[in-house]
Amino acid sequence: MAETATAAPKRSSSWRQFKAILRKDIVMELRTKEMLSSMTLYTLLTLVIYQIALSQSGSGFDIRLIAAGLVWLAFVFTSMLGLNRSLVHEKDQGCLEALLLAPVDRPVIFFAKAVGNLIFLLIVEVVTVPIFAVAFMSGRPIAGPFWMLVLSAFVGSLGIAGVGTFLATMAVNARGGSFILSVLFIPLMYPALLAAVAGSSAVVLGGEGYAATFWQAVGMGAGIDAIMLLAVFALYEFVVGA
Amino acid sequence: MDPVLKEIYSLVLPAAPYVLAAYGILWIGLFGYVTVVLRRLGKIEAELRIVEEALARRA
Amino acid sequence: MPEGGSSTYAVEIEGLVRAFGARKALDGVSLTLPAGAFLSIFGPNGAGKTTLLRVLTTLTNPSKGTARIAGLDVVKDAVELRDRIGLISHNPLLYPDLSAQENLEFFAEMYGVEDPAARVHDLLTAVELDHRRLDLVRTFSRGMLQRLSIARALLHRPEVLFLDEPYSGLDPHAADILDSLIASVRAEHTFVMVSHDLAKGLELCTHALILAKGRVVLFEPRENIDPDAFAATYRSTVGMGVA
Amino acid sequence: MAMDRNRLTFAAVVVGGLLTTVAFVLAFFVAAPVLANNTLTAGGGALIGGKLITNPVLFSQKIFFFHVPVAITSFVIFFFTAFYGVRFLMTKDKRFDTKARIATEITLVFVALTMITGDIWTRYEWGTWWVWEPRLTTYFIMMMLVIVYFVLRASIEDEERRAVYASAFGILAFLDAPLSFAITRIVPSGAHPVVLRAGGGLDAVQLGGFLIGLAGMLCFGYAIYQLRIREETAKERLEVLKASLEG
Repeated sequence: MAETATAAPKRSSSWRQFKAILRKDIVMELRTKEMLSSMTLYTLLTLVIYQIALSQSGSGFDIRLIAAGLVWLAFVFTSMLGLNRSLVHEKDQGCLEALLLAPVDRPVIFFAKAVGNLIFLLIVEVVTVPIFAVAFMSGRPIAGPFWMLVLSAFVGSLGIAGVGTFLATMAVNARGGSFILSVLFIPLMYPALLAAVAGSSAVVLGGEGYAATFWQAVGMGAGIDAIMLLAVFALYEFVVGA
Repeated sequence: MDPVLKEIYSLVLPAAPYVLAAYGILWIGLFGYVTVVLRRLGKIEAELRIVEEALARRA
Repeated sequence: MPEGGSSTYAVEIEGLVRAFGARKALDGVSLTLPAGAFLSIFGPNGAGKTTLLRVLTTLTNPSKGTARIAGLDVVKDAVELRDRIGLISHNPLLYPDLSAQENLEFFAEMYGVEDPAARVHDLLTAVELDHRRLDLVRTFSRGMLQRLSIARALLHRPEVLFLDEPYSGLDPHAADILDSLIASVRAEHTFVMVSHDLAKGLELCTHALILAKGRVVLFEPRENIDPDAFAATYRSTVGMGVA
Repeated sequence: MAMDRNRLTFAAVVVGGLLTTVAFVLAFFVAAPVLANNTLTAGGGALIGGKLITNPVLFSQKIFFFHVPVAITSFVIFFFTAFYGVRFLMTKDKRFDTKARIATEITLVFVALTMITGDIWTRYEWGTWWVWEPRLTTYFIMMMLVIVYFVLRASIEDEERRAVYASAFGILAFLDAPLSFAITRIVPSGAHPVVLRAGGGLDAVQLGGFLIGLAGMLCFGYAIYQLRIREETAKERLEVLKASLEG
């Protein structure tokens, strides 16, 4: 065995491979702007839908009650669009196969794709939240500190990116890819999304003991992320090779 | 009617149809499913015997 | 593992079975191929050619039996083995939105190629794509894609090259270029090619294999093969579907 | 071996039928239709059938004797979806995938029965067909996961890939169900009232009836599972034989 190791060409380290895949995804995205532009546009359209939905609610309606939920809803639908695309272009000319042929540990592929998706998702969130605030929250400030909002957004997005990357890997090989992705994604992400909305909502609404509710929700969300990410991490090797 | 008895039975009578309906649906559902499975099973096993006989004749 | 990576056999397959439920894609394939040989695999659709190739390239695990490539087991030593093999498929396996150079640099990084810039440059020159290296792969013709995909497969200097119907979809000119490219690297690698093209496959090979229903129908060195008899055997298997 | 399995299935049907009948008799004719911690507002009590009843009679509570066993059985069978999913991924043996698929199918039957019986009770007790109450919400999510399992299967062509994906999803779904349960309990879900009436306080007969009902329902679950396995095995064998007849 030792003889083999010395005779073999020097293998690339996992860290280098991780960076290479991530860099490749970012370069391709910056070049085509396929995901970012379609995701941002989709979010904006969702906001238009919200306007329609809320158009009869009257001036007395306090949007803050449902603001966090609305924003998360926009993220969920947008992220599915992006997740699907990120795997579709791996599949395009059999590139996923080429990746699997390379001496790379499967979890490295998973982490690189998931981190890439997380980055794109966060960018879309950074674009969406101010627009939502300007369009719907006119003059009503959020109750808690801003960093709390950022934290809950991050915890939620982490779960979406991780589980979503896993499910997109399956959906890309299924008939009706994006439909399958959303159908798998929403029930599976229910607990994580509920935690994310509860956390963000607590910050937006404030009120007595909101910090306790926030930490409880964010703690739950982080716990769920940990369990689900561990599970998809363990299962990824089977799914990506099938 | 005695007020005590009235209170006792007030919670029985309106609930009865709902509870009985639930119970009935449960049993119909379970037995229906088992019956369907048994019938399908019978059909497949009959077909299996035919094919096995055909194979035996050929061999 | 006494012979390590320097086995005299490039491919050793012993009782290989690949099954799911009652359906067997490979049903007890055994053969050995010396290093430096060129194996052509023929067989009707559903004969198990693709499955065999997937098992040998570590993309699928066998259900039973063993396969060793360059002395490395396809299951136990999969990760090391991937360093020693390359695949040229009818699918280019390239990213359309990256340039030719970026594609090769990316895969060089994945394989940990030493001095990647020089290696990529050499290969691009060898496949005559140096002048197009900054163009997106999306804009390439079928023949250019195939040349670039050969460069990608050769990046890490694999010992065994697998070819999955490399000629399908190529026009005669592109096929000629592919021929000369294969000829130019022929001496350095062992080749395993899946093909539908009987004449081409026989012309290139040192060994020929016919698969049908996941079993070996014929495995002979080229010099023992009479082309007409071979063609007849091949035709007799056509129409034999999966077991 | 196969004979033993068939006899066991038959026994499970008989025992299941017997136990659920006993549970039915206990629930409707023996067990007191009362809960210990509820008292009459009118005070005192009344003699009914020679017994002094001092608590309000809750007939709707009878649902507890069959609704809850069905629900628990659905969870128990769902466990086997994940269990056989893991077994399949470890061995890649098609039989385990078949077992996981059948377990999920029977989970769906029991989930549907739980939903229907529960809903009828909800309609009476809470006056509405549906409330987004934690337990209902969670169970709804579980039902969605079970349905989606089959949607996923139906959308994949390649047999082995279908089995791998379904196993992976089955495992994730089984992990997810308790998470949903925990989250709806811990994170307060808005302003709707807590509607659950009368909690615990079961006496020995009530508890006994419930446990017997549960045992009976589990026997049924097992029997149905074995019947379906037998059907699938026969179907697969039939296909193989037919292929060998034609080939």
